[in-house]
Amino acid sequence: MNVRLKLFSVARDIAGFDEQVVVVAAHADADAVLRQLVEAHPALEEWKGSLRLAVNCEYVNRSHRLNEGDEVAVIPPVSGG
Amino acid sequence: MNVRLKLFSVARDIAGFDEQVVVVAAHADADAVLRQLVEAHPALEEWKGSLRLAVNCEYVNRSHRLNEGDEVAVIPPVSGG
Amino acid sequence: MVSLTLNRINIKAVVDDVTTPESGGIDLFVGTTRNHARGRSVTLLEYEAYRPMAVGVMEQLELEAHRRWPLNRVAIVHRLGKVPVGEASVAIAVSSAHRKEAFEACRFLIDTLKKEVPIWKREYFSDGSIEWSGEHASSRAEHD
Amino acid sequence: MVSLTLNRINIKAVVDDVTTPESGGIDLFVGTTRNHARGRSVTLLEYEAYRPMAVGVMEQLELEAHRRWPLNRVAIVHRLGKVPVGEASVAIAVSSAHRKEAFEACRFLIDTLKKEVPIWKREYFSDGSIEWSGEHASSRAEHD
Repeated sequence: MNVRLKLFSVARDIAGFDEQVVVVAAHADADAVLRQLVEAHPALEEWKGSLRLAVNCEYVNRSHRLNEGDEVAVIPPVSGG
Repeated sequence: MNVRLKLFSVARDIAGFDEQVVVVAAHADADAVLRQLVEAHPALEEWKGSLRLAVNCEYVNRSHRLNEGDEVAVIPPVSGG
Repeated sequence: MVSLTLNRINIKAVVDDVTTPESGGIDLFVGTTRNHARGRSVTLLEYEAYRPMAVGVMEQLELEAHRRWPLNRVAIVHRLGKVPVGEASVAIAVSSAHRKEAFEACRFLIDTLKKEVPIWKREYFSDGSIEWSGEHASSRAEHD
Repeated sequence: MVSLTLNRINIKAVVDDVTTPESGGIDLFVGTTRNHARGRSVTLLEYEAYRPMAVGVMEQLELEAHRRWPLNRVAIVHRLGKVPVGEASVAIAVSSAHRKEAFEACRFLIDTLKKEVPIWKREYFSDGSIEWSGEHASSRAEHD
């Protein structure tokens, strides 16, 4: 199935894109998207532990089950304020 | 000697004046001024415990020794803010 | 900067006054006239001050805050006279490199101002009565 | 009320937004661009956001503050884009009948915003380098 991957801040700079449709297995979890991203961009490996994931604008655990068309965002450590 | 007595808020309303020159003994303490005031205006008796005294714009203890020309202020519980 | 004013407090000016390039955080407290007190309806508050002493004590508070915390600037403005419901009677702004100190100092300043600065408020109630705040001993414990 | 803006934050409008007749105290926190970070000279900060989620999380924070404290109103405004030294990147205002709750809720909101809201800042240093805040792990512990 297809999900929309969104990257921000340092993750976007390292990967070199801000948005991309990615294909994952049916019933894949959010972590599957992250693993696929880090595999394609090994420089993200050192960040992996501090990246959070959001699905459809809500923070989720990595084991969160995805649905077709979900928006999956990779959230590096935030620094607003 | 002469000192200038200033009253504020509820103390002024009860005594009926806001400023007055009063005569006290040489070396009198601030409490002497207050005792004299309460004697002349017994309705202040119930307030006596909550009144603070200031001399020349600084809070003082009741035992503070006065000097000729001091400004002695009677400070009811404050309620600014 | 400390001041007493008979006019409306200009909130932006108070914040601007403490804004510096070295500051990362500003905390501002604004006290406003509330339409109720101790279960009764209030229409306005009227403040009076022992002016020279009030300014002096506010200046001492400003120095004390600088002694206790690494602050950049402090501004304390108190309005006197009649202050209608919803308008500001006091504004205190504190700037610091880090927000923790700004919050702590601002809280200290308003708490201490309410206890130490010789300013008094009269409460005008909607039933027409007018009372000094805390005039009735029974209500003193409830004072905010 | 929560919002993101590319323009200067209007501090007076933020305070006015939370002013109500029922309020006795308003606490406002303003985060401003500081001219230094970790011993280095900063010329400006640039903020970006995951906008729809940032607004959503800010709205959740507003609700959470109302659940925890008896507040009247909450306003959270975050600026995006370039914010020069001395200008405000964020303003949070909280009104309540009593000041204690306004202070506590405002502190909670800025502390939690900094941890949860998907907004990122890039630091522009005077030596010409540009870095994401916290980009170097060694500096993360020092982050304000």
